[in-house]
Amino acid sequence: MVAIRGIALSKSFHYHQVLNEISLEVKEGECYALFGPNGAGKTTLLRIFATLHRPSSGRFEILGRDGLGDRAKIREDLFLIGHGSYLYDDLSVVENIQFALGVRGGHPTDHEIKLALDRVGIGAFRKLKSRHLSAGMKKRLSIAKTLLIRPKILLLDEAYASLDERGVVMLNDCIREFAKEGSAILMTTHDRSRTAEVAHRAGVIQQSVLQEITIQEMLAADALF
Amino acid sequence: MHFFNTIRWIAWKDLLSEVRNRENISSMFFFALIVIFIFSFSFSLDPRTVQEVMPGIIWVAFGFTAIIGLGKSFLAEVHNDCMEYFQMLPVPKGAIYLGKFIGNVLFMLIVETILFPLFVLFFNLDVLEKFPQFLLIFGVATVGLSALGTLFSALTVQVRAREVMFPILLLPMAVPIFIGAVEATRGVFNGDAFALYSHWIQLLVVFDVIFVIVSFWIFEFILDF
Amino acid sequence: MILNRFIRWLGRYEGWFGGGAALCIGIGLYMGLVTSPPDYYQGEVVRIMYVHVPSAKTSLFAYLVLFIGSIWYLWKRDPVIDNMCHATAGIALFYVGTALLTGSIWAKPTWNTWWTWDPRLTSFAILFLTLVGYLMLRTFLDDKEKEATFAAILAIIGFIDLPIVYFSVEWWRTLHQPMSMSVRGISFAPEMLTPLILMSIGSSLLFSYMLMVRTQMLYLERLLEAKQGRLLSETRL
Amino acid sequence: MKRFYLRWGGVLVIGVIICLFGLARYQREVSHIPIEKFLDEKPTRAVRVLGMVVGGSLNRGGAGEPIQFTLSGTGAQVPVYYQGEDPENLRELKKLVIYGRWNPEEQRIESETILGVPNYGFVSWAYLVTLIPMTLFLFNMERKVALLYIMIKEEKVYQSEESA
Repeated sequence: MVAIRGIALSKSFHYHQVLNEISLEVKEGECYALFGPNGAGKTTLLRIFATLHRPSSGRFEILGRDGLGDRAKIREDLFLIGHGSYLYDDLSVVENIQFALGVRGGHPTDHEIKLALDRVGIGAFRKLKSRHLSAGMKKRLSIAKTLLIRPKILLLDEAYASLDERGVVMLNDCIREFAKEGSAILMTTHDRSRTAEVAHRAGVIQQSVLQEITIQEMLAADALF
Repeated sequence: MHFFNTIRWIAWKDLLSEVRNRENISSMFFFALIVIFIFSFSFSLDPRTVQEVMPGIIWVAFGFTAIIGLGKSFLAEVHNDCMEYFQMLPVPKGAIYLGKFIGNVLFMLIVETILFPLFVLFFNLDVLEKFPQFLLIFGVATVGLSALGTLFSALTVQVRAREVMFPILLLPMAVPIFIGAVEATRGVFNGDAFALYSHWIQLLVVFDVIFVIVSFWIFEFILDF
Repeated sequence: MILNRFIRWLGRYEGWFGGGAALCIGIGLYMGLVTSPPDYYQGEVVRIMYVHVPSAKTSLFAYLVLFIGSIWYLWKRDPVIDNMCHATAGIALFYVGTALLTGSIWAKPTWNTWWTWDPRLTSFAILFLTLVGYLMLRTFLDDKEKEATFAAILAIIGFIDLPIVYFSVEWWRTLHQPMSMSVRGISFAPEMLTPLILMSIGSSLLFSYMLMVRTQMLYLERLLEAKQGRLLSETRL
Repeated sequence: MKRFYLRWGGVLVIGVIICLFGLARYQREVSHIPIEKFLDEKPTRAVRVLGMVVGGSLNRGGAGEPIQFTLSGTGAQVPVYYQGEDPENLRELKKLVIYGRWNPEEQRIESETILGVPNYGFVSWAYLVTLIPMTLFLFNMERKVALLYIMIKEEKVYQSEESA
């Protein structure tokens, strides 16, 4: 079943066009990697799927639901790991997780939180206020939230940015697990060899047009982007 | 029941952060204290004048307090892109408004309860038996100020010159609150019967109801542009 | 360059509005200044009414347009409607300023003061401040969509606030000093009514004309920005 | 741009003409002279004279009878003989404008119309602060629109060397 379907999506920021009629389909249990030069509109596309932007024209569906009319419903199923860490400086790591899930209506037990934090490797910093966390640790914290929410749609913007080697392995591990459980994953990245380990399909956005390529082509192409 | 849960979590988060760093309340408190000092130097305070200008002084001090406190109330949300997280929440956005609003009303009331005895002390006011009336007036006026202030804080916090914009937007619109609160306070100071100033309290209540409802409804658009 | 159909439409009809406004205002001015009689009590000063009343009415109308346009924008999210709201706010500010200034000039010989906290004056002053805040908010935001949405929200809140301000100031005034300086009903002789109506129509037409020109201006500004902005998005990196 | 300047030149010319007409009308129908100047010149045609009714000098006859009073300026006085309807604003110690002609035999002004002191100062200010900014506002907008059309036409869409 198709999890994410974008049909002729265009986006202009007040007459300034960023995306031009982009169509995209990601099935359940599939990981789709988006490549492209800086400023090509990868993040914009991701943010449209995350319901952070409205497309100027075209429409999209998440799990068969209309992306504009049914926003409240589709938001239950998706999660974005983007540039923002969504943390509060004065709350500890555990409190931040409790809050982030609580406002969504989730009730994780302390044990579940501990397991998730241990898995992403920041279990030792449970009580630390989040203002002292480094960028990589914040990213790991976001991954921990994802592990607790288990969204059906996972959107990863600059998936491997600021993660160390172990972090990348751990993230790829998580992505494989989500895909096995039937989640759809859409990610943007620049690290082709890392992506090839998990991605099923890939596409390149260039000059506001999306072009699908195979994993082999992606690895073989030199200086494409 | 996600709705009430979200309200509760957001208010809890605000209170917890405030307990941890005490930034908001202490800056509000000391600012208002300085305002009191300046006023006591700038008026010749014989008992008759005090009676005349006291309601105005109290509400100018509280108004500045509101500007300092409410203006910063959404700063923490913008800091790590938490506004985006709120936008992606699968709950009505009005819940987020109400959560922030409750937190703000509490902060304002706490500061006002600390400040009011200081007014009594510095200006030798005689208020003991009129305490319930004051409580009522402070309550309704604070609700109105916070209703508008929370909304405008969410608007201006993403603006470049936010320290300037917040009072510029808030104060003209809050004119009915100031008129109503000052007149009702004057009535209490003069020892008038409740019926003589009750219409001002009615005005404040009407204002509160209108703007809590309107803000609750319109907050959807602030977070979902 | 492909221009929007909307702009073409404006270009075709805006001349009618401008011409009509010029005609109405010209005749109205002539009648108001020359043929209409001076008021029995206020003398020649009553002639200020012919510019004051139309600008006050038009500014309220402009604010209504802004309110409706803001709701329309929140509903449809069309950038041209946002341009229209932005244009309306600027023109409304201009009309409110004119109404305040002429009102003040009228108040000096009539009430012997430049300013009084009359409910009408006060709510106009609040309206003025709200519009200034609106335009400032727009200049201080970088994201165009945010700018449009936030401005629309502010306009809606301000519109709802205005009657409350009016009534609260009225209550406040009646409490503090009785309305001794209230506007005495001017009995309209037909010779006074005709120029007043002409000026009102002319002022509304002028508003429409200004709105068209200004909307066009803002639209073209954005268009130019976009055309320059394509430098970035179409360059290979 | 040429059409634009032609149009606004026309507006400017019309504005100047209207101003001149207004000024001419003001001179003809509204302007008045003080008493001293009037006594120096003693013009034979009817003019408007500004002065104050001297206290105690007002002598109303019976109904239909002419009214006599003295008009004073700074350091000069002149008797006035008025025939016509009794105006309400004719009171002692009040500033008035008398429209009449000099009668050299009787050494007095003979008048048939009495006017209030015209108060055009405020009116003209109100009209100026309305019309001049309005014109400037509109001029500025239209100029900008005209300029923008030209700029948009001239702005080339960028093409890199490589892709061209």
